[in-house]
Amino acid sequence: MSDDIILRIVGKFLIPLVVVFALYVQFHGEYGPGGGFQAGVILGAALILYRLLFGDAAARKAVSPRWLRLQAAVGVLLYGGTGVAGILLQGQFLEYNVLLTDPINGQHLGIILIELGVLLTVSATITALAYTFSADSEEHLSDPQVDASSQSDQLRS
Amino acid sequence: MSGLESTGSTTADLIAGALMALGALLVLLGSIGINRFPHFYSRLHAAGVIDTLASGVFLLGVGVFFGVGLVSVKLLLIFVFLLFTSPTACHALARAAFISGLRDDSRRADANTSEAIITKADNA
Amino acid sequence: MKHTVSLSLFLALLWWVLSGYPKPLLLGLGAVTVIFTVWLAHRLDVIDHESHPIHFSWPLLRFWTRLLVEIARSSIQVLGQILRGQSAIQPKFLHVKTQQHSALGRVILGNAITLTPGTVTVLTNGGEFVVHALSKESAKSVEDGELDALIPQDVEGERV
Amino acid sequence: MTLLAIAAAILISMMLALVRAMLGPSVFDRILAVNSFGTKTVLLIALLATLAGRADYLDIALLYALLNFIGTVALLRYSESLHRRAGQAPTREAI
Repeated sequence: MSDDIILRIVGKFLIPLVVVFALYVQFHGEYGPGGGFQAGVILGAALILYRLLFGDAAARKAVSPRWLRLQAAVGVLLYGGTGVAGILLQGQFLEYNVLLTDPINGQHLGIILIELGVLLTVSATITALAYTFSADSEEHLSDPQVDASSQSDQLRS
Repeated sequence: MSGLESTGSTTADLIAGALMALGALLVLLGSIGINRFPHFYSRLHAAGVIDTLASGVFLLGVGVFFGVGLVSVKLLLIFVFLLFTSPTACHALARAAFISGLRDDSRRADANTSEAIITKADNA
Repeated sequence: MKHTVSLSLFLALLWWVLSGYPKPLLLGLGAVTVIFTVWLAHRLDVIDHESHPIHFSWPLLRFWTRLLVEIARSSIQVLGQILRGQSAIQPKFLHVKTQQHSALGRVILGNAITLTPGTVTVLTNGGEFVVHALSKESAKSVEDGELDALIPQDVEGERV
Repeated sequence: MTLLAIAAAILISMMLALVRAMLGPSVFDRILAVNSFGTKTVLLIALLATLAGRADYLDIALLYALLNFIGTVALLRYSESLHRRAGQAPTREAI
């Protein structure tokens, strides 16, 4: 499938659009359906599409499992850290108003940080799940030579 | 025709209702085709009608309902998105079926050349 | 580099179409989005002349209008065949030679063939396509190569 | 009334797609049916947007179109890997 030019070129064109759409959903949680979780899933879907079209080796090279583990942890840390910051600034856990001198701006900052934490963790987890589930079923199947050549094509283009 | 209930009947709503009804009818016909045609490859063509003409007419109707503005651009985006993805999915489906050896009954004398092409495509 | 710039502009336009809120905060977040996406696209290596053709020409526009007309025409034809049932169709595989020399040109042609109901691109193998056609008329429209001739030959892309 | 008829027509076509998905006979027939079902879902969500008069539902329609594409590609990839593992065509076997 990865050697199919139609799928490859349309996929290349589509992936940036999907990423923009994911972040649009992320940042419009207050105005429409959306939020960090949904955005994380869409961003994860973009990476899964990339992996489906260009193969496991290329995907692991661009976004390594190590990086994904780090990203998932940083997301949780950001969420918790925002909450604890509220306590440290004489508020309650996850109280946004005290984050900045102006409560309104504090609300904005708090929401954006929390949602960013959710986005990081969810997208990393979804992608890592896809890596894990597909690893054992395809590793024995894929022809190492084909994988190597498609990877070097990636590097050259 | 009563138009769209939520806003009462203006001319635009009537046109929108008519276009959407036509689109829905085309979707229905396409689905009948999916069940009526023999063999996988013929069914692909019936599904193609739904993906292109039917969804185009339907989304045009939705666009008339919402009026000109950013929403119609969004609808156009959905349509263009379908215009890009649906033939790609359709082609990928046909390709996977062909490579796995599925043929319809009207296999032609040139089937041997097809086999040769598959072997070439597999090795590429 | 020029592809990066045009991709950024394109993505910014997409953001505006999706969002439509002229608030400074959201516009700022939009800018962050575009920068992040372009960075990720570089990392995934999906920016190039194939995925993001900046070449625009009037012939390409003429091709698209012709394609839409063709879609409507052949859809109606296929609808008629659905109503008449199995007796109205003679499905078969065809081998079609294309005059497209670039990968992008072939992708455009392949998708155009699939978009017109009645014909589906099954395989793309170099300059030769395997196409499945639903009936004799559909087969004829592909064999004529009308759409093939309408794709501008100077469409950007590596020659293969 | 019109909207009811439109909704009914789309729902019936979705059911017809499900019938095809159940009848098969090949795996590809089923994937085709699921893909077609997804396209109809996009249209149904657009219809819901007009019913509710809310344009933000269209975001969900766009998202559904996207997931439909990725889902189809994933299913094909899966059937391809089954095919390679078995060393034979998975066309007549049911998933």
